[in-house]
Amino acid sequence: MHWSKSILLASAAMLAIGAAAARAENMPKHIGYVTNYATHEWYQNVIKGMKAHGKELGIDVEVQDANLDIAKQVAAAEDFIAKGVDVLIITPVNEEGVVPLLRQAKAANIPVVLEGNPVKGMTTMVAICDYDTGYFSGVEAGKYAKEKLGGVAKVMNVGLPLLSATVLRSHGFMDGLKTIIPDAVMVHDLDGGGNPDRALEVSSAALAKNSDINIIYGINDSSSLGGLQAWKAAGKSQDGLLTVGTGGEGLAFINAMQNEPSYRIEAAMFPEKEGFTTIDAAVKLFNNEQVPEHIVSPTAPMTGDDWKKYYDYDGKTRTIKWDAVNALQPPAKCMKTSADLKK
Amino acid sequence: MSELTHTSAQKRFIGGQLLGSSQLVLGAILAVLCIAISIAAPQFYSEANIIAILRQCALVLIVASGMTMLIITAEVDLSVGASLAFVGCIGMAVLNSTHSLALGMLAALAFAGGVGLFNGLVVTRLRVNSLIATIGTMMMLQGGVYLFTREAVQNHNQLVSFTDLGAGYVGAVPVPVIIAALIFVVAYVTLRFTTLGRYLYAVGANEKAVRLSGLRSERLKLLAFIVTGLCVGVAGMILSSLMNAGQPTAGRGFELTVIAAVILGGTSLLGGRGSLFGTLLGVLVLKVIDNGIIILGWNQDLQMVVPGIVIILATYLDIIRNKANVR
Amino acid sequence: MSVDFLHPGEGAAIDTNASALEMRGIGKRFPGVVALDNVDFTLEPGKIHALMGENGAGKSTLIKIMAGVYGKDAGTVRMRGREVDIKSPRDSLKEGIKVVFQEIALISEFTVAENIFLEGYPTGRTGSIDWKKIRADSAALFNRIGFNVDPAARTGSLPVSQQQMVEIARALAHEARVVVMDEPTSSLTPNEVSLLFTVIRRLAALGIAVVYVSHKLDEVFEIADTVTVLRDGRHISTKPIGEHTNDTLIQDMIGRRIDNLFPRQRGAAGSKVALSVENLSTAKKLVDVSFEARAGEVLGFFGLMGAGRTELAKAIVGYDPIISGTVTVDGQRLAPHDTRTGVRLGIGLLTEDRKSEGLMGELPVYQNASLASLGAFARLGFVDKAKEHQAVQDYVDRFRIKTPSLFQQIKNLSGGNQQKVLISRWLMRGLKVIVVDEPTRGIDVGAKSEIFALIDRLAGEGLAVVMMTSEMPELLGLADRIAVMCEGRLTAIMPREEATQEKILNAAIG
Amino acid sequence: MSLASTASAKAPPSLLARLFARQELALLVCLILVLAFFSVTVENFFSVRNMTNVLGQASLALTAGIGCAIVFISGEVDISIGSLLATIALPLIIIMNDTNSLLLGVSGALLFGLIIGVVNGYLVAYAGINSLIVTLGTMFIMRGGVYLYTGQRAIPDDASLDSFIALSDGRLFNIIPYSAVIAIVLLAAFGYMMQHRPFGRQIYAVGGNQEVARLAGYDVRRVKFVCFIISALLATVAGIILAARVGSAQHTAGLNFEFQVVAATVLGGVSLAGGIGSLTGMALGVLILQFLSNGLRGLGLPTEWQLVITGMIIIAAVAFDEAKRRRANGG
Repeated sequence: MHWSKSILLASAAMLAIGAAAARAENMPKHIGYVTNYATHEWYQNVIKGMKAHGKELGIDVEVQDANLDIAKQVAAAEDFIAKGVDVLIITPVNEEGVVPLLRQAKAANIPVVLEGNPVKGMTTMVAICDYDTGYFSGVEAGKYAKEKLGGVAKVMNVGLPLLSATVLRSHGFMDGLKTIIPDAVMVHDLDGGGNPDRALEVSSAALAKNSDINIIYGINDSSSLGGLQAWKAAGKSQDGLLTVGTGGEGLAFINAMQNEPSYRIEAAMFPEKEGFTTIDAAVKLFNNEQVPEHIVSPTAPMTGDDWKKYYDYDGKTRTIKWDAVNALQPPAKCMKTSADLKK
Repeated sequence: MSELTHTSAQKRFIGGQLLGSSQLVLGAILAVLCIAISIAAPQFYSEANIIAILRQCALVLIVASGMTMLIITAEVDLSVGASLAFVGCIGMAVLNSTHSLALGMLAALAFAGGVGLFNGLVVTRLRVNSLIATIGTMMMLQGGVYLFTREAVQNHNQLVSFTDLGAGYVGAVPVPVIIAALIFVVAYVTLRFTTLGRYLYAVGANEKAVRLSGLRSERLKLLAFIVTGLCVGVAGMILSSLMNAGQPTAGRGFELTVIAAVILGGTSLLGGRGSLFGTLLGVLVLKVIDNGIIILGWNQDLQMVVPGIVIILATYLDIIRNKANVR
Repeated sequence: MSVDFLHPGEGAAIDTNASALEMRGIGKRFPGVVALDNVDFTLEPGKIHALMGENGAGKSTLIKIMAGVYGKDAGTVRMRGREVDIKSPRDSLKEGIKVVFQEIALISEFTVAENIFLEGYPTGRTGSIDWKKIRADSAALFNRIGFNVDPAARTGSLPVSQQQMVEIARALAHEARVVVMDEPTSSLTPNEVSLLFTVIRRLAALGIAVVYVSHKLDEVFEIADTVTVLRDGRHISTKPIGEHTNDTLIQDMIGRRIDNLFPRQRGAAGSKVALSVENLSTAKKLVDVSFEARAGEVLGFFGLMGAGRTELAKAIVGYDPIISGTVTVDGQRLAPHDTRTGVRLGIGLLTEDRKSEGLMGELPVYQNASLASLGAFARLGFVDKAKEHQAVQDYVDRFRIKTPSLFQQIKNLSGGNQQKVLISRWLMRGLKVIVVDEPTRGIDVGAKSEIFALIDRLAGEGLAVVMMTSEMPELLGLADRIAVMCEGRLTAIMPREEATQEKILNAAIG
Repeated sequence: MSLASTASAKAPPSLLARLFARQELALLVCLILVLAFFSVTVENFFSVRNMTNVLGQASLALTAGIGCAIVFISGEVDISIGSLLATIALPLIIIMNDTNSLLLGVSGALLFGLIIGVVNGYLVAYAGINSLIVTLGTMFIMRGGVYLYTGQRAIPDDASLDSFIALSDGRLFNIIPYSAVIAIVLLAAFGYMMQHRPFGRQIYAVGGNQEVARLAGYDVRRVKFVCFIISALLATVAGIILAARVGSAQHTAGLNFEFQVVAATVLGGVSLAGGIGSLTGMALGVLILQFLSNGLRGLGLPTEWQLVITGMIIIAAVAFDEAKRRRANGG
């Protein structure tokens, strides 16, 4: 519970700015959120952001967990619709799978905000720009490679083809990297399953096949760390290696940036902020206000000790610095979206 | 079949039976795989790759050693994957707060052994079918680990000895491989040469006969569950060392890999029949396939398809071979 | 339904000129053995034909070929002159051959009525099962054969003897031309046996050909018209029963004369009490059982099916829980429901159910033999295999156990040799009291005498032998004293010299 | 001793005692307790909408559970049903997208399901491979195959046929979801088959005692073969319902579904040993777990508690059942 306390304190400062504007509106009483899988740190921090902001605005935010099971997601959302929540927030387990839910919510006259992934027929979605996130960390990686790695960039992508969002990150990273180092190559394109042990296993095999790489890119922290652990387990030195992580969803990356010499770049996606923004969007929808189809939540590449700008870390918990995060200006539109992938 | 019973001239089931049966098929499959992959991709035979394969095998082999004993007693444990994740988190947490690898290791072993004990008690005392009982435990552990920690437990102390557990080397050989080899040898010797091993086979072959002979069959099964648990404890610590953190999400599907390897090695799910050498071959075949698919640059989704085919095929070939032997 | 056999003349017309079943030159091989070699077997309608032979003589193979369980390798089968090809039990049933196997072939979860109609459910117009008809017809069937059982009862809840009768009743529920009964009386009470014989005679009167397989000579002399004897897979003789005597039959079966089935070598029993059982009761069966057994004696327990012999055997060795009473071995009390202290104190059970409680079928002979005494061959937990194999080899030699090697899987040995291995298991351990439960079940005549000799030797070596049996000759031939049980109680205990068949049966009926 | 048995000499047990001896009644009591508990603790739990919602959600496990129970009763297991759910959604959605015909799509899915059932059934019944191994193998093969084919992407239902949407959103008399109606009809039909058709009894006999069944003239291999086909076809129906509920062919559909169904089936008193249990019991098992998870969601318990509680209940229920059985057998 120390978490919500610290968020509360941090948000208290925001009250004057954010809440004053919001109070003028009608507040929904009850918001239901069906998350993708609540056991992941990313979603835990999204939920924390939502709950903190909800409490501030006097909204009861109830959370259900699909636990990566689309059938369970549909069931949980049906429960919410039956209960008659004012607004429904969904992080789709899968983009195509929640189309029927939008239909059902519409029939029950309940507005829906999507978090993370777009769905055909949606009203609005709060999400980061995955491609952009990858792209700007790619640019930073390019700069680093030019300066420290002799301008060579041979990448092992510990990816996750399962989700379009994660595919976009990998694409973005390579494109951003190539703006600085045009002849950067992706040596390995792996399916690390998004979890650390699988990432470790496939990376080990790939490194055994060809260890001539100097950049490890992971679509989330588990993937980049899995890749890095494989590198270490193969008995290799981290000199001349760059590891780039994505997400910054928990403590793992802070630990890595402090202890792993090669772990220099992290694309932070600020889950707390995403949760915060989602609640705002829900309130707007409840009041029938116009909202853009894609509300972008900011991301930022962090190099070296940059993370200290955004987070306090006391060795046990991290605390978001709202001022710094709120100061980030998200783009109005993403450079590329999943729609571009399908072409 | 009563007419069959007095056939004095029946078959040459000589002592080499243990090596002879399903392992032959499996050895052949392994050889064909290795040769085929190395022809297609010479890097397969590089020292680095062989070491990588062995390290991948280590975790599975450690748990499969215990699981082989358990399946020989005609029980099974599906909770090992969920337990693996939980153990890593607990070991890491204790290590963090005590700064002692020994205490962390001890906590991990105690917890994993406790899970084995629980499974064993539910199966032997409450007489719940082990497949169902361990599905139940699996769910409880999957939930329980998130009650314990919602985030990966980070390695705060960065003890060298702990890092070496997963990533260290002795000479050219990775530490996990040495640990796996030790556990394998101990388990092999136990099953092959000790009274305990003989009793484990006996319990699987006929539990009532074992009880009538004045042995405590429940204790033997309980022991097999605990040993399996302890193996998970060791594997869990190695995994968290490799991951440099206790990961609550680790171990998904691990139980199926382990059981698949044991079955592939010719250990009968009905109990009383099987060998650790077969399990070793089973682990090697599965991991060579996994590795080969990456080395060859094939679609990684084949990593599910090919083992599925191999498991069915190997079992089928074994059945055919047995039939041919009887004729 | 041909349950109308009580009213001859209403049955299907049968061509009495042709044989009901004619098997010619039947051959069957199994790996390493010729089970049947050029066997002829002919059944005439309306006759009761006994089929005899030791275990392994080929009786069961022949029956199983009739039943379609095995295919034959050579020969022809004709039914009423027409050649038939029986490839599966289904074909056999279609031809009207009903086989009642020795092992109960009923689905224990089904009701009695459903089991009666297992081979073909009566269905209504829509093809659904006509349960009403099943219940009514089975009740009618039971009524007519004087069999008093609730057709709606769950089969598994019935005692074995009743299940056996259900099994026999089932053979009558459908049109049959040939009925084969494989040792049908092995678990029946005398009354049930005489009822069964009445039923069999009525079947024959109806023109059905009956095959009666049995080890029991007196039964065969009572019921059969003709006897065929097989030995080692070969046809030995087919004669009208009138031409046989006990001796000629045995001689045909085993090819030699057995002078004395029960050779007594041992001296008189000692006076030292080895086993003392006091006021033993269990939840399900035993009521207040007390007795003593002395070192060097064979104490025989007789009782009808369900009298509680097996329950007693399992309770005194600590296998089954008890609710009261004590068991003392050699002056030391046994912990109840704990085989471990039992074996330590020196009491062990040779089970009646070898397959499910004795043998480890997949494992080799030597591992089966040394199971109870493995600790004696171990140093620091490691098995000294050379020592173990030597010890087992000694027993294999001493007991003349026929096995190709110590490494043979025990499931491939004959019943008699399996039993010898299991006896070795206990002797290697070294016991003071051995409880043997139906020691010759499923063992052929030749091997039986060897088992008897072994039991005699055990007592001679000073063990107290507690023998549970339902075989009167075995009891009278082997025991020093005879105890009789009825419905869980001990109803009589007498010295052999005072015992007569009549006295024993009276006590057994209670 | 006369032939009058000790069993039949007693008066037949009273109707009530007989009912209580039945597994189903104990389960029904259990279900009622679950319903009563959550009616008190969870707002809106007992509303018509929520009850019928749960029925709709349960339709998947109910439908697939029929097949699972039938395979169990025949003495085998089928753990490939989860992967099958994902596999058959591919032909369903692809054909519907191409032809705009629900009938063709469903036929394609059923054909696929039939082929999978034939493969599973053949390998178990005719090739003689342990069914756990076979279906573990086909489980891997199908899941991997779906990933390979789709490149790990869901395929959307672009046809959006009204009839297909009705499978997800439509309700009979505006109350009961069609998916639940389908499950109930199948349950009734197969329940009738298992109790009143000769083939159903053959399945029980084969699972109860394979050797006896063979001697009674049954083609044991064919019976098992057909059971696997039934299981695959029913899982196909469940897969079609799931595809409608999620409006797409999901490559991850049915992950761990087999565990849910196996747990519910065993909870419903269907024994893994074969020959024991009923579809009614299975259905009650499914409903208990579904209402439990709906109620726990209503209580706002996080996933981890739901998992822990479900796991404990499965173990406790099976242990209780086992204890009851042992007491009945006096052992």
